[in-house]
Amino acid sequence: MSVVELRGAVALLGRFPALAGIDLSVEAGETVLIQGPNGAGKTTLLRLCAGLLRPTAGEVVVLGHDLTTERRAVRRRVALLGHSTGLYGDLTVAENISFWARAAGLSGADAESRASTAAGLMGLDKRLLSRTVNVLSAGQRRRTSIATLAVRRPELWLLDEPHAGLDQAGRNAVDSLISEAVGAGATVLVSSHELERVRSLSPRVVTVAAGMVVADSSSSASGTERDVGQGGGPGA
Amino acid sequence: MLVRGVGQVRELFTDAGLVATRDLRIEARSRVLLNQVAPFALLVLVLFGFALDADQRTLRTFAPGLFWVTVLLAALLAVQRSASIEHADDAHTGLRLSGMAAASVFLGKAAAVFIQLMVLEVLLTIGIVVLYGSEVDNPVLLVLTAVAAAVGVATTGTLYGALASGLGARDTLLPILLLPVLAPVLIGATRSFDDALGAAAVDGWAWLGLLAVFGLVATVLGALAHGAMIED
Amino acid sequence: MVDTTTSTGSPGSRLLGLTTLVGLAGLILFAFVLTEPDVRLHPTTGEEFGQFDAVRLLYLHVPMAVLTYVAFLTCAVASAGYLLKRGVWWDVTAYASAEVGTVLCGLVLVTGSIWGRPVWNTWWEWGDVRLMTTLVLFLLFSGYLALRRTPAEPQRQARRAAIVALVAVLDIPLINRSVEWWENRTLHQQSTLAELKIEDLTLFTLMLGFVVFGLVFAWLMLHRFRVGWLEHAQAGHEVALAIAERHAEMETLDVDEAIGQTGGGK
Amino acid sequence: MTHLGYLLAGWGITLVVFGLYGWAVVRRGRRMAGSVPEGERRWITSKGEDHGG
Repeated sequence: MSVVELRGAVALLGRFPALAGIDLSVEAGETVLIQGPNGAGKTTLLRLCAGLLRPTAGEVVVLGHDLTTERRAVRRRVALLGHSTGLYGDLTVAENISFWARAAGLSGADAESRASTAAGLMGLDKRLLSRTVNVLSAGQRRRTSIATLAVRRPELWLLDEPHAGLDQAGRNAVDSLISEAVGAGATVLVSSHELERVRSLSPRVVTVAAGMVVADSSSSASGTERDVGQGGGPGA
Repeated sequence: MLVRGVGQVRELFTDAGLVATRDLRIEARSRVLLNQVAPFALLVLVLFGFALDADQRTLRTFAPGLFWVTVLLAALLAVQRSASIEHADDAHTGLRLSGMAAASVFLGKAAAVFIQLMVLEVLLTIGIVVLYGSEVDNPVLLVLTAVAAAVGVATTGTLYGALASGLGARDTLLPILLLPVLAPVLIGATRSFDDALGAAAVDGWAWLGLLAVFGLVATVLGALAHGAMIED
Repeated sequence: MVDTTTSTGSPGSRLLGLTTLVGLAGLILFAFVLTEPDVRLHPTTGEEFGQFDAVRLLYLHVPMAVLTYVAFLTCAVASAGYLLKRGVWWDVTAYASAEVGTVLCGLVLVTGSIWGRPVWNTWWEWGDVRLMTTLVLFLLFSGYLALRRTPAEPQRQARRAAIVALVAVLDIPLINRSVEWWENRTLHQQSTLAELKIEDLTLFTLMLGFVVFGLVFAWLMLHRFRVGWLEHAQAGHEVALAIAERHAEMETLDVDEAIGQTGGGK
Repeated sequence: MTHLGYLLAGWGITLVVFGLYGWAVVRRGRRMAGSVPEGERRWITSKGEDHGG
């Protein structure tokens, strides 16, 4: 079953076509690395899959829902790690994680146990948990942010440069989070400039440029090289 | 069907409680209302005193109007603060993805603003009693008016705060959008206070009815409109 | 006919515009020349009283006031339609009627004030229900236009504007009620049309005013709607061009270099 | 004629405002129309129903 199915999808930021007709199909349990130059549309692609944007043309089906009409239905089942952390600066790390756990519909003990698991996974120790987010470093915030997503155990992870700003331990934590999620049956889309690091996790590399898929390692024989201008093609 | 409906309503209020607690906890930590908005409101009362020539009889006559103008000005700040909590670090995207109903978020945030406004109104009541020499004739009417008006201001304010945020020039846009809508609240609450403080002979209870209608309509509409606004 | 392709005019709108201009000329003729001033004789003292020639302002004030409400109501209906159906047509109609309505509303306030000075002996009457409601309405829709003019993602803005318009119109009864109770006096009800010595010609002129300003309203709406539609079409056209541009961009882009293929990332 | 000043002001302001506003709208339309390809100009494709605006 394919978890993400895009056919000629166009998404606008204002009047700018950040995605200019993109084709992509991702099967359940896959890990896909999205790479491409700055401004290629990687972030928009992930936001589109999360149901935050309305496709203006083409077809977008995520987790069996057509996102032209049913964007709400997928939102609870995906997790999107964006550029901003989505944390409340005046709350502590623990309060943030617990809030987002409850916001995802978990209750009481369930929320707390998942919160502590997620915090452990991201290497957030007791001392850190009781600090307010305002005093944290950028890397610590990023870890907290990932933990707030992990509590929800999403079916589809959309990670926008998850390694950015993290130290070595943090990067390793992200990697183990990804493999754990995949082990549990989730699907992961990662955009990253850390090519070598992510490539060890994902056999499939999709290259995006100018709002389109220009190469997809799964569709070419060698699995690593790509032919610019052929892979995705303008679907619109 | 019915069971599902009950479950949904319970979820609506649980989630609203979650959001309200969070906003109030943030306020308890940051003390923006207590350290900035409340002093600002008292300052406005003092400025009115200067502007109106320090004659306590004049001040007492106009105390209800001055009180509610001050509340509206302070409410603008409270609403802006409430909206900026979500937008400071893009938490509203997380809320959209959380699957929580937009109505829950709206009710929760409005409830938090409501409680903060009530605190503000208590302080301002003390303010006009001490500074303007107002006397409370009818405490029941006073309290009910304060509550009904605060509901209207908090719900409308929350809706418009969310509406103006995420647009350019939101700080200047909010007052011109919000204040005209609140004109009936200003008139109604002032008239009702006229009665409760004995400043003028009017029927405060009729005005309270108007405020109650406004509060009710604003709550229901706000919950619906908030959904229409962010559910895209 | 030459520049049909580069303006919002069309044969239909030209005919409408021409009719409107003729109508306006006719209205002025009736309002200033053919009708009598409002002069009444006091039954006991025999003194002259009434609005005298100031009544001639009503031939434009009253129709415009009614059309203001028509415009804002149109805006509310179109806004509701937009929220339900999400069609561009609704959005463009809402914006057009709000803008035309605000212009009308401003003129109603100005002409009302000018008329009130000689008749009520005051530029402004705080206790008057319709006056205050109209003023608040004007402020509400000024806010609406301000919202419309802030740069934002088009659909998000359309949605928010629709909510503002609906709230504004639903607020009208409450404003009306509160002002009515606020001061129990209204000059409007004492001294407007009900008391006028309505003769056939006066009535006819007033009706003519409704028709003529209805035409003015229709002409403005028509053109303003077309401008809104053009804006929308232009945005769509721009997007289509931008998509084509992006496709072309890809041909020239050296993806490998940009993502640092050989170096293994930065 | 009594109140001539008021009459002239009221009618004058109204006509001038309508004139200016109408002119501004038409000018805006003219500028806009040039940048839209012919096929997308609505009133050319739909003939009779434009009056409803």
